Amino acid sequence: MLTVEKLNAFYGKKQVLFGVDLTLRDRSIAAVIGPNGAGKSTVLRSIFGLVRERQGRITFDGRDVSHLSPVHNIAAGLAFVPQGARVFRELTVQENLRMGGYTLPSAVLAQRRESALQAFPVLSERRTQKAGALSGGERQMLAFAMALMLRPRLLLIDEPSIGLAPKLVTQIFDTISAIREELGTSVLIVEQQAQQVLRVADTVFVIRAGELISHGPVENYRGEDVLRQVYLSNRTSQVN
Amino acid sequence: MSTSPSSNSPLLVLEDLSKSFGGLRAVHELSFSVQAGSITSLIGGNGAGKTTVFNLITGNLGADSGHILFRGRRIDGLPPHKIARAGIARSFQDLRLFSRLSALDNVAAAIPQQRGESLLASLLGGARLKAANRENEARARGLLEQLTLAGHEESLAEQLSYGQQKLLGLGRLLATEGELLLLDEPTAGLSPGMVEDFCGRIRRLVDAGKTILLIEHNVEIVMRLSDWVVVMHQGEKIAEGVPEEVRHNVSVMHTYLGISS
Amino acid sequence: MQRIGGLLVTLLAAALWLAPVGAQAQMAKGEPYRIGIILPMTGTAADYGADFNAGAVLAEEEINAAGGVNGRPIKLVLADSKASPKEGVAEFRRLVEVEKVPAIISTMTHIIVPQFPISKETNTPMITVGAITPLIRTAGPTVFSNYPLADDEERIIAEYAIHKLGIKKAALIYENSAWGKQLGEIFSAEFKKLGGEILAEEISEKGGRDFRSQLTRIRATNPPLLVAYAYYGELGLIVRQSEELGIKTRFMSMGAPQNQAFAEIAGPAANGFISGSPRWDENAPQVKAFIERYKKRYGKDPDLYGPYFYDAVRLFAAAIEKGGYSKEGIQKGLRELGNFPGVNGTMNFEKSNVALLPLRFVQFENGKWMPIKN
Amino acid sequence: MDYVIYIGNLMALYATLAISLNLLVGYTGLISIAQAGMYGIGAYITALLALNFTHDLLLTTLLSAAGGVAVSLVVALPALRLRNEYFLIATMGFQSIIYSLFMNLELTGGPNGLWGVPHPQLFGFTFNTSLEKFLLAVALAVVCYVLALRVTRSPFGRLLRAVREDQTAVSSLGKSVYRIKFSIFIFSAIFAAAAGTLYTYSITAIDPVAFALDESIFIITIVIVGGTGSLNGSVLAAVLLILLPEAMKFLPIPALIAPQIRQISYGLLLVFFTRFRRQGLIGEYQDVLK
Amino acid sequence: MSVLSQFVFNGIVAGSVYALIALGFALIFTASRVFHFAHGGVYTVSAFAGYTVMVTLGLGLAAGFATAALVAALMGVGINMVLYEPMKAGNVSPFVAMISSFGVLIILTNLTAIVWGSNPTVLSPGGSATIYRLGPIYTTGPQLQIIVFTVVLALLLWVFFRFVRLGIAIRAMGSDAELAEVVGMPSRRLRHISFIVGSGLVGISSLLIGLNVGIIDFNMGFDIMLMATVAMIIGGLGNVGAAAAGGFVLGVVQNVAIWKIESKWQLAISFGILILMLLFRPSGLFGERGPAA
Repeated sequence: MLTVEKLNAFYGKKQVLFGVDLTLRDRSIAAVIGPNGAGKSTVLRSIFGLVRERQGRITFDGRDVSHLSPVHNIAAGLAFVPQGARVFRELTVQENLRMGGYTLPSAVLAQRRESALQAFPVLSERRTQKAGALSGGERQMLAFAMALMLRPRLLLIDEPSIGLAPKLVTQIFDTISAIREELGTSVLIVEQQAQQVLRVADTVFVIRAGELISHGPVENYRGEDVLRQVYLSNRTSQVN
Repeated sequence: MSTSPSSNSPLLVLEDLSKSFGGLRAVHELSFSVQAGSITSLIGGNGAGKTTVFNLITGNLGADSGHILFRGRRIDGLPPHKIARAGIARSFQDLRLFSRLSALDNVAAAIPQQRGESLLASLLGGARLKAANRENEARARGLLEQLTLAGHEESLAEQLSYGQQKLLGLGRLLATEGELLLLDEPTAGLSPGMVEDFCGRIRRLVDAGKTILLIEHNVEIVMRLSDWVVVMHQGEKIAEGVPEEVRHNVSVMHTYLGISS
Repeated sequence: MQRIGGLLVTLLAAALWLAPVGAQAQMAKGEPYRIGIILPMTGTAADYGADFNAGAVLAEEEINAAGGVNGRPIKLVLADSKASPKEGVAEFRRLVEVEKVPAIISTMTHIIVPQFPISKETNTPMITVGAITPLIRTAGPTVFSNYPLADDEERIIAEYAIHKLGIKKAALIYENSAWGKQLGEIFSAEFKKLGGEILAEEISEKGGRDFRSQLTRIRATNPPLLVAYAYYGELGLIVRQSEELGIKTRFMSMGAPQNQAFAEIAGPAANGFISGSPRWDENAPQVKAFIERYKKRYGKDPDLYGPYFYDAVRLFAAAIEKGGYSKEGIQKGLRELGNFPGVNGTMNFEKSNVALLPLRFVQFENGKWMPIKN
Repeated sequence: MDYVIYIGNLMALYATLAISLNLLVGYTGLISIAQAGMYGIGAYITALLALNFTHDLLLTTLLSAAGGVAVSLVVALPALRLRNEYFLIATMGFQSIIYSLFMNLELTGGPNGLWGVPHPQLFGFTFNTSLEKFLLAVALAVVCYVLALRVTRSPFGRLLRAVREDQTAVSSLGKSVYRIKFSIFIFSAIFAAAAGTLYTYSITAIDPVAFALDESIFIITIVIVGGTGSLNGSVLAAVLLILLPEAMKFLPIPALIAPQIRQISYGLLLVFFTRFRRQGLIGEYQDVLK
Repeated sequence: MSVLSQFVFNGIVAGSVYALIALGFALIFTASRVFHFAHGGVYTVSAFAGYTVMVTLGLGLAAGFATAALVAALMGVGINMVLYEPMKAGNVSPFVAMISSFGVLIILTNLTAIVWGSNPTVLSPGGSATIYRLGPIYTTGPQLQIIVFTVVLALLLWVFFRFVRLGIAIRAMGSDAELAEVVGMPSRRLRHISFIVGSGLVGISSLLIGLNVGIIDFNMGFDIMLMATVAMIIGGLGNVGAAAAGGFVLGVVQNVAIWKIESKWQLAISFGILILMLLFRPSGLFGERGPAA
């Protein structure tokens, strides 16, 4: 459903991505892994239109979305969960959910908000609290819930594990898995902690220094040695 | 855990350093030391607190508790420029070049103890000032040349390519004559060829008597360059040792790579 | 076709509107006599400028309509001091050197004082209007004032309060400007000299709109008399806000409130307000005629100083007629005018450079300033 | 002739004020709108000295400069802790407080200001014509320009621009950002105060209005129009912005609205240069703060 | 005691005026991060536009207020379109927009003087206000109206910012502009709306304040903007309710200080407070975030 061809991205003069290709099947979870600073987040941000200096072709459901801004990507069925459990800290949980569904008609919005609160009981308990007062895990849940308000067909998630305790990380990835099961949403997820994401992903893309260095079904990446190679050894290694 | 790589007294010592932001423990009871003439690397995932450690060392942040000793003298609590003058120079992840200054000025600005660096001296002028300026500029030119930036002296920093900007950042760092260099991701964003070039330069710096503390994501480089590696996770040190040791350390696999056996 | 017709009508109307200018030119021919006038036209004191200019322009128009001076028209050259001394000095020099005016009308104490040396240097006669600083008296032979200075005016007002009203205690509020401060301080000194006591002394900012805190301080002293020196806008608000704060007192000031806008702003609270100024006797025929003409031209009553600017232009015109169109001639002419019939009374510069007019006290009653019956 | 000389005198004074402010705004990235306050400090000290003690040019200038230094210390100590717009708003606060002091202290004559300042003397010579005073103002502007040029071309000047670009990086090089900012703040105040001295001598009577907030805004307008970071630009813009309203007086605009039209054109200049030509007439770069 | 209570009340009246101006100013700042000094110019022009319809044309109070609000809203959004939006797109520092805004203030002020003259214009004649006495405190109808209006408006804005999607969105945009883009908010349009609402409010306020004072004049936008800035800093930047509260605090402090200090120092006191706030509590009395460098 999503294909990315020859994606280059720049921050000012600095080229961050060098001809990255990705494909994602419907209702699948794909993981983009790789060491820090490899440009993983930039892949997501470029797809979503937050990085404006980008080249290459991105198609979603057969439609060219290469040059769309976030607003239009949302309309096309994408949603993005940024890094760092980013929520509107000065807004309450409920308000954040409302903002997540900013583009929806109010009746739908109210109904979706209720179901979001049901789906995330933690949030329901704290619906009138400021998001800034939530714990890191709760904020990450809220960020998911916000993105899901729009019932996107494709969810882009940027490093959900950052700053979270291991137990919470497990929970987060279970949630992602559940989202796919229940809502049929495809997920493209960027993660630095490989082990966890590999538990839920179907496909894996490995990025290093802005280049795609390997990709394949998740089974190929399950061994420790493979990962060690990916992360710790020189860049020419091929996995599949 | 193995012992330190050499028995000399360490150049830099961090003792039980802690720093929180609000409720977030960015650095927690962190201790390690950096031996003179070595390359020590600080690794860990995003948000592990590495850059915070740099900011604590350079005085850009004040520690909540703990001490930092440089050449056996406490430097925690000193303002950043005094720490820099004591001999600790740093580079920044986002370079922080003086964008609209020429390459030459970027490097020349960093030369320590210049005559004419104070308002009064610059007003008074004089032949000695001129001579000193000439000398400093010559030095800056020399550094630019070493960094293959000859011919770009008058270009504004913002006009250089990213790779050149990284080199310029290194030039500025070297001009400070600091003994301990803190490098924050020196190879990030560089082409493979340039990464090699940088590694070579870093090695040569040590040969020339500098000491280096490195934050680096490229583990391969870390393994190749470092004499000593400190691994951080969520503000705490979870392992340290020579590269091979760290590579096989279980808890590093566990937390840093997210591999839970 | 219709649109072109409309355009023609508009043009015709414009031509008719402009017609009086042509008519004037028929009466007064030749190179005009130029008189400089420096007013605060922009900035916080721009309301002064607008009123002052209105008075002066009326005189210009009337003189020219009546055939000018020696058959030649007069022309006012307006300059903006922005109420800033720096500009005032620049404009004075420009008027003298570039615009070649041999006479200048200027106002506001802090503007005119730095102009004195230039007036002296360039031997350019200036008439100051409404700038009440006693410094004018000693500013040299080129500086004239057709309005009494504060040391005279405020002394008489203080005397009036003590002797006529029999009030020995007063609160004082004055505009925080050179003008207001001098009026206030001279009144205060004279009032104390006569055995009076100042219960409270407050300032009001020019352009200020909320004087309640100052008035609340004044209210605490429960004064039988509140002497207020401010221009009519602020003065109206002071009276109005006094009433709103429940201050029951008698108000007194110089001539600033004798103005229609003041009456509107202050409202009935101004009843009993006593104003002393060298202002007209409304029953005098020439005064009635002037007010009529002014109202016809501007659709409102003249302010306090407008008639003095009107007179200043006429004084210069008369001086040109008498002494000739030169700096020396105009100075000489002014001194030799004898008893010049100003709107508000007879002016004479024979002995002093300040025209002394007697003060007249009026009281506000039901929307009008009425002579005080004694 | 005196009119032209006087206008020239103003140009020279404003060139001095603009150059000294440009060192803060354009070189160091400190957007101050307290320059008229510093200018006023010099003017008032001079007037008080000349009226009561001495009208020796050198002495009054030096003491005014000392006053400028003292006041700039009071302003700089707290204000330099703030950045960008907050520094700007703090200097606006100080500007207003200084104005309020001029307006309300007994010492400064309150709204009356101070009158009758005698002509300045130097080694027995009295400057009593407009031309002589104009030459003094030009001399000050030249000294200010030359010293400013020297400063900006020195290693210290390099540090000023480095501070503008990135303060954290400057301190990481072992240079005290605070010392750098502080020195230039004082330097700037000295020249503003000296301009105040000459202003007092040329106009002989001063009052608070001349040193109000709009005066500060006018000076920063000169800097912006000329180009932040360009000394020549400041001189050029001082000449043009003093000349423009004077020149407009010769245009056939109805007398009653001409003054407002001049104010409007000044506002339009501000908008034009901030919107379409941020480098100013001959400035070196677009934006003071990034 | 009676004097003090009157001072406090004076402060509340003055504070409600500051609050009214600060509300729109802060609303616009929240959405666009611009110190919109031209707000003072919009305030002035809209008051005169309202005056023209209400008094000169005699079309009544409602028409006057409607005109003032409309004129103000159009001017506000116009300034944003022509000036701030292109600057934002060009990544210009807020300082430049601030200076530009000063320029617009100068232009609007002098245009008003040309069109409506520089004399104070009487909006409500003296004696038209009913005077009330509440214990030791004297007040008038228009004063009570203005206080009630300010409180109601602050409450309405509170409701708007708490419960209306648009209001929450504007807060969200102020809190995190990039995240606002991520969830698909039309940022440009939201800023336009903020300018329309903030300016429209100042249009209404201008007539209300004019009716209370009695007169309006071309120069009234300058001082009020200085005070609104101080109010916003005292209250806390980027928070509309805090700015309004800051206005009240400023008004009360200014007036109560006069109880013991000579009134001529009122301005200096206000700016002294400004500087103390910037130094020691940059996040304001009621704000959450400060001007962290």
